[in-house]
Amino acid sequence: MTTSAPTKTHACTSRSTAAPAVKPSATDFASDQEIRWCPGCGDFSILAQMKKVLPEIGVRPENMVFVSGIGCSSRFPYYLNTYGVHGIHGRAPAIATGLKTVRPELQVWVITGDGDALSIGGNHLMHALRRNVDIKILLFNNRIYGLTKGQYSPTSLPGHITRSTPQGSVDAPLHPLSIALGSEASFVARSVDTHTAHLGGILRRAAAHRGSAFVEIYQNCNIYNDGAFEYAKNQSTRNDCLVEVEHGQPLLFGAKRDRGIRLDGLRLETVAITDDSKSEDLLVHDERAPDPILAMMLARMRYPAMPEAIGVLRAVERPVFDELVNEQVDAELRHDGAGDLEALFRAGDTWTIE
Amino acid sequence: MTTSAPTKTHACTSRSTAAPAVKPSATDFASDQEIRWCPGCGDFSILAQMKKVLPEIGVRPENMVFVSGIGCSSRFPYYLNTYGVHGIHGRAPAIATGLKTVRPELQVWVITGDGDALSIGGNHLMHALRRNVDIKILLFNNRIYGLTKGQYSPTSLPGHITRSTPQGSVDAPLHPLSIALGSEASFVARSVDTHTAHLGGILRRAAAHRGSAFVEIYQNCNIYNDGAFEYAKNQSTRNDCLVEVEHGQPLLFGAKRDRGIRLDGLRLETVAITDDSKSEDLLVHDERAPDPILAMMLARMRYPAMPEAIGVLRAVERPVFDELVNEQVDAELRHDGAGDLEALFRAGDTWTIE
Amino acid sequence: MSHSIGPSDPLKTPTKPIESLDSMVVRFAGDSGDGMQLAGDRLAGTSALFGNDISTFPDFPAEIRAPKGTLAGVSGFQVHFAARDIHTPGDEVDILVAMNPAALVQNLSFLRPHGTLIVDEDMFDAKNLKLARIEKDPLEERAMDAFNLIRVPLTSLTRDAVAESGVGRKIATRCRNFFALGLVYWLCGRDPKTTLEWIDRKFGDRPDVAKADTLALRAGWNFGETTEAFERSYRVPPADLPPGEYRNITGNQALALGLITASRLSDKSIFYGSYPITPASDILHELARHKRFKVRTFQAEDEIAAITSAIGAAYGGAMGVTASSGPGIALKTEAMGLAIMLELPLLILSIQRGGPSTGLPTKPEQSDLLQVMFGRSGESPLPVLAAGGPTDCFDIVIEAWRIATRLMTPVVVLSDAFIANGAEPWRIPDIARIPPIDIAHPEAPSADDAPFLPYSRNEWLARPWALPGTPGLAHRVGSLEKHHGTGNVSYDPDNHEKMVGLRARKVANAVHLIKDQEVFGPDRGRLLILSWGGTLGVCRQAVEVIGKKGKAVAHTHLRHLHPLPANLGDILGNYERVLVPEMNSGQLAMILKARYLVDIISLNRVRGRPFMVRELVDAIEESLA
Amino acid sequence: MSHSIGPSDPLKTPTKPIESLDSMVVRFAGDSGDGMQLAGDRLAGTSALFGNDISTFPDFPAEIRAPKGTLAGVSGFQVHFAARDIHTPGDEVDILVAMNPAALVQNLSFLRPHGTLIVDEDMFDAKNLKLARIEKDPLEERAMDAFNLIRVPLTSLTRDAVAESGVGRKIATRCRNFFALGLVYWLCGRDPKTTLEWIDRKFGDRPDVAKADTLALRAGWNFGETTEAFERSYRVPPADLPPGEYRNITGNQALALGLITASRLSDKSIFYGSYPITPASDILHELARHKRFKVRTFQAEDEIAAITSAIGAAYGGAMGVTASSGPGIALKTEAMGLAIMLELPLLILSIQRGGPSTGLPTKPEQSDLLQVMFGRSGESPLPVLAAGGPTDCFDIVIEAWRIATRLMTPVVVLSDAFIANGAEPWRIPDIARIPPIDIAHPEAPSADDAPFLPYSRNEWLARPWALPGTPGLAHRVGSLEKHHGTGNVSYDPDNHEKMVGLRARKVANAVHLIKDQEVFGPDRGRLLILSWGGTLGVCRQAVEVIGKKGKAVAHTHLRHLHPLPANLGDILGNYERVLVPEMNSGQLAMILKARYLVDIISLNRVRGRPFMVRELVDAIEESLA
Ligand SMILES: Cc1ncc(C[n+]2csc(CCOP(=O)(O)OP(=O)(O)O)c2C)c(N)n1
Ligand SMILES: Cc1ncc(C[n+]2csc(CCOP(=O)(O)OP(=O)(O)O)c2C)c(N)n1
Ligand code: SF4
Ligand code: SF4
Ligand SMILES: [Mg+2]
Ligand SMILES: [Mg+2]
Repeated sequence: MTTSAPTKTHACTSRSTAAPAVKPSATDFASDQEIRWCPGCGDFSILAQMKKVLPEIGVRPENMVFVSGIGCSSRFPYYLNTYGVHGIHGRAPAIATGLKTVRPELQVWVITGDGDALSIGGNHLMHALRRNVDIKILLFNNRIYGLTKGQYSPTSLPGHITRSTPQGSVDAPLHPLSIALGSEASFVARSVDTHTAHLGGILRRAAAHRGSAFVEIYQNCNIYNDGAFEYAKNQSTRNDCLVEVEHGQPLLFGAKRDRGIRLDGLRLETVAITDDSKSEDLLVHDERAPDPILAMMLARMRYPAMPEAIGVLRAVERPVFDELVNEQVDAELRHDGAGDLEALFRAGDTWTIE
Repeated sequence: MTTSAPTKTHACTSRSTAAPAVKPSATDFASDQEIRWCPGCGDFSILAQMKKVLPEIGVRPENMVFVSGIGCSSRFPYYLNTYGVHGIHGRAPAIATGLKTVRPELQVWVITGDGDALSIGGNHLMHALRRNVDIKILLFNNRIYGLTKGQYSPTSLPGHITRSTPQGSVDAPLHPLSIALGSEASFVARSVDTHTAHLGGILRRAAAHRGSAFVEIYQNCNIYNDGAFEYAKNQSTRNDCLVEVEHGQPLLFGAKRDRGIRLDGLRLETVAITDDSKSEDLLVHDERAPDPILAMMLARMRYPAMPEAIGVLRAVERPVFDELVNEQVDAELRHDGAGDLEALFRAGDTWTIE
Repeated sequence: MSHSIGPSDPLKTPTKPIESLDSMVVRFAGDSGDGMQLAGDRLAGTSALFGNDISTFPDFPAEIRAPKGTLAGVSGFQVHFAARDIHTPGDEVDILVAMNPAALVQNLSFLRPHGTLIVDEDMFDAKNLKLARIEKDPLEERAMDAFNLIRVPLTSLTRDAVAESGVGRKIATRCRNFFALGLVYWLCGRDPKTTLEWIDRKFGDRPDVAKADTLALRAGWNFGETTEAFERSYRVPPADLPPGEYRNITGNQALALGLITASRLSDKSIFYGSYPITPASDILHELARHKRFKVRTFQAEDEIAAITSAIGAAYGGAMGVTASSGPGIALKTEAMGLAIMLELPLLILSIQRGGPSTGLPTKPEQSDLLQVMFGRSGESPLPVLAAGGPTDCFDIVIEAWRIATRLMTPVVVLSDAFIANGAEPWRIPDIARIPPIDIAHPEAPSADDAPFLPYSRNEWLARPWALPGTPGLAHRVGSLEKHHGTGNVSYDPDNHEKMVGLRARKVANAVHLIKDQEVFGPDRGRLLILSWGGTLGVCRQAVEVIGKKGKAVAHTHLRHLHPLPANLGDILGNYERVLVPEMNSGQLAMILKARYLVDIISLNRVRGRPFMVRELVDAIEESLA
Repeated sequence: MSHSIGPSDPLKTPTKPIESLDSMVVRFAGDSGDGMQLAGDRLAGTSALFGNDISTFPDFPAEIRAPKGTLAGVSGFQVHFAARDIHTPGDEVDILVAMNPAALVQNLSFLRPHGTLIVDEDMFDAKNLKLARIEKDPLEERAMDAFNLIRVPLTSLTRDAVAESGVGRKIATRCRNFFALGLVYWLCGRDPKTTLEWIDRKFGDRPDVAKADTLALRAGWNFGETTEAFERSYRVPPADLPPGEYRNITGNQALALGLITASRLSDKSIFYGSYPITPASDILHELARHKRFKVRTFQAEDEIAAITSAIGAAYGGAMGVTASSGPGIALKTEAMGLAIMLELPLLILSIQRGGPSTGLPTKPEQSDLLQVMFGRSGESPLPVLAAGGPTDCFDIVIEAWRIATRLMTPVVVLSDAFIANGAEPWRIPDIARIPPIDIAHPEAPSADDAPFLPYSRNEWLARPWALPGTPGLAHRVGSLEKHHGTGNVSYDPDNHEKMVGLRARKVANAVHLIKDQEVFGPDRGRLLILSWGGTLGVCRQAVEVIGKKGKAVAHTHLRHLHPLPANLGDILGNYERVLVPEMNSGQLAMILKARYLVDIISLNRVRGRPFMVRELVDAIEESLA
């Protein structure tokens, strides 16, 4: 293998991720594999957006790795002509952590589902986020186990009747973004499978973030949980049911952007904007707030009581795990030079027999 | 086995937990086992408080089960003369969930450590809390792995030098209460091993809560992490470094209770109370706030920037998993009567061969 | 609904010649969305009702619904029905229905020479040929001469037939499976009556759909009668099954019913902790429907929580059960060690699929035997049982619970994807004749009783199952080695050795709870076929085929893999050769060789598919040669 | 620091008679807080420096520090040093130092008749007797007559001796171990010089403590010289070890150094993913200190993340390593299946301890062999190697990495608590003489190259290790069964069977990478002792003892448990009987019986303790009878 870039202390020789001479196109990112999702599945639109966005990120296909667990969503890596690992159920964040730690110059994405990430894999997600490993985690939330044919998931709503809950689920759901924020995630965002432009923007932002980026994507499973996010997808309702948050902007929503969100003590409430002056009361989004409180409040707005927030809820800078690990290695090397095996063998007392 | 109480649909015959004829005493709760913690370990004070509080709870020793994982803290059940399961590492919440579901009339406690609950067992903790299983979880946080002789834990502070991090830890820590709140916990509290009266009060509150009660207890490991909570334990500093929150009361602290905490937008700040009138500005604690936002803000106050909150940060009512499960069973029984095996066998088409 | 085998009430009486056959194998193959599982299931049910013995084999892809028309999306369902006792879904297909080119490509190899091939010729267009990755229309190939090819414009005929129902084009097209089923009914002389009733029941709330399906089914039947393509139809007379009331049952259904029955017999309510995984999920789905039997199902956050919650429930006195398949069982092994240490009764159902790793999630394999035998840390034996087929699932799980509670031990029950999804007629048992499972819990002691010893032992070496809530018996159990008797933590070397021995001998005691191994055929001689698990049927059938050829070969089927039946060693000694067919690389063979130091001829297939009778017959003949 | 064996520089020259011995075994026993591990370690180091062969055995409780003075809190350290090649820490103790009654109770059974027993008589008061659960003072018992009992008021003598250092009473008391060590040094004629130097180095920042320890050590030595209780002292002359530079090394240290060496030899940096667990944690601690060797250690959130992160690192091209002990290995088995499916090189170190479940966390056992051999779903073979002792850990881990990279497969290396913590002299290797480990990664293809096939195979059946970042080689690997060649998902039955076979044959190819099995002693005859893992030393020693008795018995030690060496079957055939001693219930014996159909005499001990030479000698004599 020939090397073109300096390798510092990385695990193996590798190329730089600097912008390539010839910019790759969307087709460079398409693999030759037959796509095996059900026709109409929301996963298709996410894949399409991804293929559109990737060429714009400035990282060559061979410097990207998509890591996934098990589930319909986790088949994603097969359909991209990058490097990829289709792992085992729930463990993608851990696989990605090891990979990114030894190959910090690669861009590593994690594709996961609500079951994969929050049921069996909840712990790895939590720890990847708190460590702030530089990986981009996309959680396709369809509120159901798709691949195993329709059992309820940790995000299924109470009372959901599924194959494993014929009388309705009794488990209170988890909120993916609350978990992410409770786990100290430095980047937290939400989008919707079919809101292509919005989703594209969020994917770009996630790619650009230094550290763990966590994105929840509402995804329709038209076979086992069709319409779960109808309110957020339907042209006629989505503007009333969603609010697009943007840093530094007041929170406005509604088809005519005639409603807003205001802070009342520690509660959020919606208000109608009758004339323009009123919008001054509105809450202005601050994705860089050092504490995750505002993000938490936004994340927890739930349809139908409130519009649900999409966009980047939180984006703060904090130390990145893989960088710190490699810095410790580099620092020792700089300070003491490369390790000397002969000296290592002789640490402590030695004696010679002649 | 003789039965004295009606058993409804529970898994096996059992006694009621109603207050017993003769009130048990602290010694009724002490087991005959030699205690094997290091002399001076904070676990001793927690055990002592527990033995003091248990007789006051009104549940007979035989109707209590203490379930634990693995760790120094997890030896706790051996030292109480109740029923107990010393399980495997990280799985106590899951063991307890099964037990409580089939025996809802028992009082079930979970004893765990920062490694047991937040490292290997993080996922089970998260799911027990979101389900709101009626179990009382006490997390002994000593910010270290005690039993395995001193590696850093998920709550160890950045830069902590331990046997596994000779150059200092690079992992950002988890905040146990943030995780609990992110997991929708209905009861969240904090106390300190040696604040005996306070701890006793919290244990009583936890016992009385319907649903999952999560309590973080600052615990000194005098062998591997001595003094980690010195600020919170030391008589001369604790009043400045801790604030005791109480429902409906303004947040006051300091040896002379001359400082308070105020809300500034979505941030908390400390203020000096120069004359009494000023205390009106102070934040008044509301443990019953439906959203976990206030609790989250309080939980995240960190020494030395802020005093740390002890007390009950959140206590809300929401449906309890084990009750719901049993209600579904009871409802079917009420509605359709007990299942008939003969009919079950013959569901669908049958035919007879003569 | 109960039926008696009586005079049939056919659509019309067929006018063409009728040929009587001993057995038939029909395979429906089409796209995942084509309703092939439903068609197969109906044919099986109707044949069973008619009195045939049946065996079925659903063969579906791991994807929910791969792109329509592609090879990955093909779903098949094979039905074998016979006028005699049968044990397998059949090696070779007599009638293959292929709904599109991909289905043809994937399934043609199963069709016997001169077998009947029914295709929907509407689907053999350029687009679908491309999706199936074939260049030329296979129907035009010379190779087709080997078969009795019947081209039916199934799609268009169906659409026409159902027009009057008023359903839209999409639904109309979806009725194709009923047209195909009707045609097969005609061909096999099956009475469509119960299927028509079933349609009415099923689609009661959508009368237009019910109507369309009915029309399609009738049209298919009529097509058979009318078209000149068919010269004759066939009949398979009822089989001579033991008298009794029957129903069809799959392995997973039988496990669920067996669990509920064991729960009744022992007066213990079920706590079923489980995490969905193919092919075990259907047990969860089935049990979740039976809350009236006090069944509590818990869909845990993962397999570890599934088993540990069941252990918690067992400690509380419930019937703790967990189930999974290979990768999920792997996650449970640490907790299985805990259950062994706590000495609590627990059932662990392992529904095997193709491995390693995620492997072939929907395909059967027997490659997790060694995992359940040895896949734990430390010396940690536990009883292992394996079901021989769908109906055996019912009996074996009851037996497993009997052993678990008698010995206070976790017990593993093995099944596989083939058994789990395959169906066969089940003679409904008389539950009054199944002995109850007696369980005693120690009672509250009186003042002068000796102190309670949670790790004392009875004559079976089982420890007492004392339940929380019992005054005076409070005790702690845990995962560290425990002192015999008191159960306190003990690091004493002698005690450890003693406990390792006790746990092993206790499990070995299960040998006294199981029946002696029986042999079918000569009790000594040239060759013994030894099978376990889902290969039971095919081995028995092969031995019968060989028998008909005048060679006597013995067959024995192992349901107890640990401990092995006491007389097994003697049996093995009675034959010159022992042939062990396994859907793995020789896992049971290894255990037998180590235990009895006898040589074993292994016949191993790891193809994610059941054996063919033919493969076995060949192997037997080779062994005899 | 390097020393040469030269003229010693004793404290003073002893004046009492000196007896020369071939070997001595000393055991220090006291409370966990008494510094027994340190004392033992110093004695071992000094003896090694002097030129003896040594072997050590630390024996400590699972609790960090159980209550002072209790039986649960006793910690021991045994040192065997000899004038010849030795392989075990010794069956019987010549000198036992018991710092309190509990230590006496727990350890007296190890002392040989007429052995020297040194006790701190200050500690034999009512309080400490009660803590040790004894009623009468054992020192007054008749049974003591069997030993050479030396009562020393150790606590008070130490306090007096260190008074001038100015340390407080608590620290003064803590110097007792140095007093005891000094006394033992006198008794064994050990030169205290290097220990005095060590004290100065170690406590450089606390001169008062250094002073106190020095005073205590000297006082102990002087006490031996002065007191009339000792009539003589002993000498064990240097052993005749092969020439070279030596150091002491424990098994876990040797694993860490071996990993670093393998990393250098292969030019791959280490990613060590692990979760703390006794007795594996020390590998993590050791590796974490060597960042200069580009070692990245990752303390994961659990064992599953530990192994899967290492798999991710391996995919990225690093040397992925994970380690654990029984319960943690159980948690890794699902991911081991993934590594097998991905065909990536990976090392899994299993440091065995007493099981099942949490079991006996600090005690050695060999009971996880079957778990690592068979504890996975599906047909999932991988190479399994086992270290024979502390120094072998260095070599074996290098060999394991050689196999892993040559065959693109995960490899398991077994050790145990005894090997992990035990120390022996290690002849420092000349690294220039260790052959490099060549690894080739496919390069970016040129335009006219054939398409890249991630599951194509070389002559070893290994697939190419293509690294992310290489243009033109982008490919996806995954846990579903894959098509040979392309690596695409494949459910094809023939392909699956082919892949199962390929994976098995590839692992079997490791047989060509390992040496033929060698036999020590006669190459045919009556009896062969076959050992594996940590029982190497004790078996060799027993065979030597038997040899001295004039009976020739052969010994062979297995380092490769899967695949087994090609000539092993022939070797087994050369002996009438084969005796396999194991610290389990016969796990290797089972494998050998199944593979070779030979009968095996199993000698099984599951006591959480290494075998005694005596037990083996007895077993051998019985087998010969
Ligand atoms: C260890 C293990 N347990 C269970 C499974 C079965 N399984 C595969 S995917 C899945 C859940 C999928 O749900 P989700 O993550 O929401 O993905 P989706 O299919 O909905 O995209 C389950 C339970 C498995 N493959 N491995
Ligand atoms: C599966 C498994 N992995 C690892 C261990 C080793 N282990 C035992 S306790 C422990 C961590 C203890 O830390 P914590 O939970 O904080 O408890 P503490 O001892 O500090 O009270 C570990 C890693 C184990 N027993 N089982
Ligand atoms: S089952 Fe649902 S999530 Fe899975 S591919 Fe089909 S539509 Fe998509
Ligand atoms: S190691 Fe620490 S936590 Fe454990 S018993 Fe000792 S002092 Fe307590
Ligand atoms: Mg999902
Ligand atoms: Mg801790």
